[in-house]
Amino acid sequence: MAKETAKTHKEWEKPLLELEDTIAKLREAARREADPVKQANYIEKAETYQEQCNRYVKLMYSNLGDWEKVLVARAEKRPYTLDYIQSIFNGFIELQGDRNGFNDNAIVGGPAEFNGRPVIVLGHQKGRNIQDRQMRNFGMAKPEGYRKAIRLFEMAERFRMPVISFVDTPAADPGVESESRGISEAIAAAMLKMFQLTVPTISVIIGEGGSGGAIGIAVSNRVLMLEHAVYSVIPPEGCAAILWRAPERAPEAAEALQITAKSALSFGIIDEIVSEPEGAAHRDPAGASDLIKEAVVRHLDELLLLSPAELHADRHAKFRKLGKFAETF
Amino acid sequence: MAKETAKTHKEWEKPLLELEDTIAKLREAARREADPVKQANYIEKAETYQEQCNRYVKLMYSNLGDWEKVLVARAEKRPYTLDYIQSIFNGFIELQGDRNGFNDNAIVGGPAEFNGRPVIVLGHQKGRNIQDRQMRNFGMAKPEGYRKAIRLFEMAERFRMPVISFVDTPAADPGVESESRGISEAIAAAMLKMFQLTVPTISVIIGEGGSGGAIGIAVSNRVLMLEHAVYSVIPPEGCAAILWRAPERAPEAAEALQITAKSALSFGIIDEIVSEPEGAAHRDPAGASDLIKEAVVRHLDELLLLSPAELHADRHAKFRKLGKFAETF
Amino acid sequence: MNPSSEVPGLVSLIALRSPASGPDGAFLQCQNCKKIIFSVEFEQNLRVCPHCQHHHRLTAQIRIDWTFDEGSFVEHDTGLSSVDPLGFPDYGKKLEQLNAKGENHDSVLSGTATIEGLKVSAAVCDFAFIGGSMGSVAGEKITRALERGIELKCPVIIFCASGGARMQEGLLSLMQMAKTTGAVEKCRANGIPYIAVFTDPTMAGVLASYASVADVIIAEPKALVGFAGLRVSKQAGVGKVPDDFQTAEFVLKHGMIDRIVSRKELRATLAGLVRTLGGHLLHAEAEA
Amino acid sequence: MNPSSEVPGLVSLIALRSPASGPDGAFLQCQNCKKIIFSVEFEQNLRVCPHCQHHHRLTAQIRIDWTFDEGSFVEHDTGLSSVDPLGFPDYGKKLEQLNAKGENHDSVLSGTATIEGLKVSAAVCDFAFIGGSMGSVAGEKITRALERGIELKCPVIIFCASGGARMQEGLLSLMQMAKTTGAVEKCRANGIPYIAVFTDPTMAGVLASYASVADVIIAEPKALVGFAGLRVSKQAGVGKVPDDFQTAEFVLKHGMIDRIVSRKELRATLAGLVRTLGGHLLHAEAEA
Ligand SMILES: [Zn+2]
Ligand SMILES: [Zn+2]
Repeated sequence: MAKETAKTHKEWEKPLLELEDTIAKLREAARREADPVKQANYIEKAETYQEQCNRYVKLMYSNLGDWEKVLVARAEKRPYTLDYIQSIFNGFIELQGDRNGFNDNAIVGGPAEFNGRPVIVLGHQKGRNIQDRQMRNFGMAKPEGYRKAIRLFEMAERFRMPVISFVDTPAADPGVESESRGISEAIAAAMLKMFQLTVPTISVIIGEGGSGGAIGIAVSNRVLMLEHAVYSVIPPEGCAAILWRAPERAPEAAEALQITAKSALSFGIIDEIVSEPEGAAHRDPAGASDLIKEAVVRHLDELLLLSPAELHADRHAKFRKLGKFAETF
Repeated sequence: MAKETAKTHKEWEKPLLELEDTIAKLREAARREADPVKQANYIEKAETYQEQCNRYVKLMYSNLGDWEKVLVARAEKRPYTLDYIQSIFNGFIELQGDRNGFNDNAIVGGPAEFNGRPVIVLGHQKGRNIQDRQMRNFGMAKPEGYRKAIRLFEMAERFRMPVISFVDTPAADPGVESESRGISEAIAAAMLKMFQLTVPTISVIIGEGGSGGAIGIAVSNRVLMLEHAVYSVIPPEGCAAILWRAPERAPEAAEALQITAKSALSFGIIDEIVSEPEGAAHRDPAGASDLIKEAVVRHLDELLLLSPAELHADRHAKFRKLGKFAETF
Repeated sequence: MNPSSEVPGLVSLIALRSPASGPDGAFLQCQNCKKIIFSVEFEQNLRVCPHCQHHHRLTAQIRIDWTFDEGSFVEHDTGLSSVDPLGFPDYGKKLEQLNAKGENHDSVLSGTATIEGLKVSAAVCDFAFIGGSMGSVAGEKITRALERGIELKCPVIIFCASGGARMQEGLLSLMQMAKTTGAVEKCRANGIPYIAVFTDPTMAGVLASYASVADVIIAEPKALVGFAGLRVSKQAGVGKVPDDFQTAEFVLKHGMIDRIVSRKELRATLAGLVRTLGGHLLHAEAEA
Repeated sequence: MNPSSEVPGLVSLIALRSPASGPDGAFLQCQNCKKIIFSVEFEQNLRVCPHCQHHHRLTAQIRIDWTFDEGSFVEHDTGLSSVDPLGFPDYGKKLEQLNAKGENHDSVLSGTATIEGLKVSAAVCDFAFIGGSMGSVAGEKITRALERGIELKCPVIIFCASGGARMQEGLLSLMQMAKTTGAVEKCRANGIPYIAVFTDPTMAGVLASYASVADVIIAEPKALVGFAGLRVSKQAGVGKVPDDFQTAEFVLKHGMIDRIVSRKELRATLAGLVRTLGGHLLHAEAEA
């Protein structure tokens, strides 16, 4: 099955895209057609195809395999952090810099209003076009990204603002520059800072939850995950390379690693799966935004009932209990 | 007077050094001389010169002019921070790095025992020989030096250790690299961190207290200053260059700026002048160490009677009141 | 080809730094691109050159007028004036001259105001007064402005414009770096947001103290921002000096400031920050 | 010219990573310089090559013997063992095999000990157990070791040696990064000093969590220290890879660790840190 071994979301969605293209052409033809009979014919055909298309979308997205989830989570058209900030928040003011000599564009953040309340919102940001993607380093943050996040966390603490983080990164940047400025320390220090906070914190895995790069800004009181997002300790390609010296066996590795929202929920690692609209977030960004907003509002309202000390203790307790092992006494 | 316009301490001390050289030669001649009469003659001469030399030392150092203080404070032979750490502290373990990608050798520090008590000690470090001087960047710290200091301050706070800092820098490093990594922020952040501390802090200006580079690690409950150290908002050369476009008029500028321990004390900027042995610290490093230790022990004992909150408030109050202005209502 | 040399009769070469902006209908010359600007347009454009977007320096008073709600600024600390504690060459004389000219607010104006209806404590440096240098009076006013934020439970906005410490007050001016930074620490401990705006120039002792430890730092485009004089930096540096060295753009790239904001968007940005970062203070006030 | 090829009969090419160091009188070959070492001398020299000073890897048990006061180490958390939560290919089998071999402490040994008479909580990674990888058991033991420091009011020493997270436990192993870092935060809040020693190798998920946020970080000479595999870093990097990339020397130069300490000075350095940074705990104890 070609579907099973597609390497990109675009490739995997190809039949659907072709069908949509045909529909668009039919509708265009109908629009230009003067003869009402021919026009009705075009429209009828378009509608038949549209029904078929809708059925396909439902079929394809209602039962995604693990590897397909990876493709969807990485989809070029999937809404990114700034899209959700735009649609869910008001008056966002981006703040920049690590105050140590560097600024990273793979993590963005700043104050904004959420549901009428000032919050700090931040997240990994991938790029849309080629230049943007390079400028954002494909959403792979360098140490200065995590240090910017730490600054924002400190600001949130100082001004009693809840923190909402969007997670969407293939991994932290693994280059020589990142190593030389301490990418490991930056990730660890960001996690440590998140543990220190006494304000409500909520993370939403919206696309790729890639390993240390993800957890670095995801140590929150509540961790939500979009239905088709993935969260993994290692990219499936890397896992396949290590296990079988065959990166092309990534789809198998994806299954072995259990990277879906459903398994993350079953292990108690996330608190809730946020449904996506039919055909996934990229086919209805506004719908996805509404669903995210509803879930975050609900969790935030719950957390706002807790005292600062309770919020701190709650977050510690949440992560303290994660892990599966046997113990004999 | 040649004395007045000397540009280095070596130049200024030249007559003394020549005399000492002569004495050394006479003593050596006496040691090698077989004829007891001639020998006695050599020894007698040496002793006469020695008395003369001692008189000179007393004379030269008992009434140093402002510019002479600058020369003495900058003297190549003057004990540096690591010399005092060696002589006054036990079991010093140097800790390094800013945990942000850089390490600076112009500021050194770490835990040690002082008078039987664990403390954090740190300070600017100049170099003795050419390579060492370059490695230490002539005691001019870069941002990473101040960020290392911040790490040490945080450690002191966490583990309830008093902080003792030695100040000895011409200035913070003003180069392109330092600007690009935020030397200004680093100095300001170090001062801010010192204000946050709730442990006793004592700074000792041992040589050059050069402007922002100095105050960055000198915001302490008690600020002591060696008798012949200097403390200034701008190097006299820089001041002369701005005022008169004549850096060579630095001696005049030194007087105008009032850079001596005596004036710092009169403005309430330092708490005590620590006397130096006759002929200044470099002629008796052990004696200088004893005098510093005695003063620091005394001030530390006083501070140890204060609670953490009192130490914090005391430091704020101390700096809050500095400044001279008129106010009408 | 300089238009001013072509039509000299039409051009009024008023120094753009002076508070007087010239009579209506007069022309001015941009300090950066040297092009001619109709002075009414220049004022309407907040003294930003319509040709090259150069942000010309503002006086403290104009800054206040264009930032805060109309008539909302109330000056405080007006009784403070500089003395000459060291008997420094020519300093006393200079202070007398400035006093005689009615320049009696020293290099900082401090007070309270509202911005989009939100209460703030504010301080504005005046570069025209001895290069905006920070002596005892400037340090005291900045410190009081920060403390006033704590007292009134409102955010603090400081517009920086300074060549650095005022060397004529010697070590006392160095101590203002510590004093003002201490006040910032008190703001932090009390949850008071503090926003700094770096205007041209923000240098040396001011940059290396209260300016750089603001919660949020905004700069005007092309503002000079640096620690050491360019000459000193060049002497010290082994490497090449970048073209944008010591500009707002340089420090933004190096993570030392949050944003560069054009003058016409500055007021709204400041109000947005005051509203969000200061939200907890309004909330606490409403509950009290 | 390799001496071992000259005198092959005399050379016992025992793998230096194995716990058995070979019979007395045997010869070994340095893994780094390939020179011949008399095995008794090798042991006396704490498995540091007398020719090139290469620090060969130690087992967790030998590390304990050579660091802490004789017989003072008491192992805790011995009942913990790994399960196969994902049914990951071959993982269950591998665990069974290791169990059968008596390798039942997983990749971390945790316990309490004294060093120069001073009480500490300790954990030591064992690279021999699935590359010292951190799964649920390792994460739990590190967490307990840190918590034990709080409970017993004593400093914590952790010897790191790990390739990273244990991917066979999927996301659960990623969560150990957060869990262990949370325990470090609790130590900080409680004034418990935590000292990490980076031994060869300290990588990836371990480096990017509890290892890097220690109060003091010491590394053994030449230890491999890095976030990503060298191949990945090289692919990602545009610039040149430095010769000392991902070594203890590299991270020291880049300010990420405090000191490189040779094995023979390690014990004294650790004791000195425990004595000074933990001084307030002894003081508090004496007062109680
Ligand atoms: Zn212009
Ligand atoms: Zn060797």
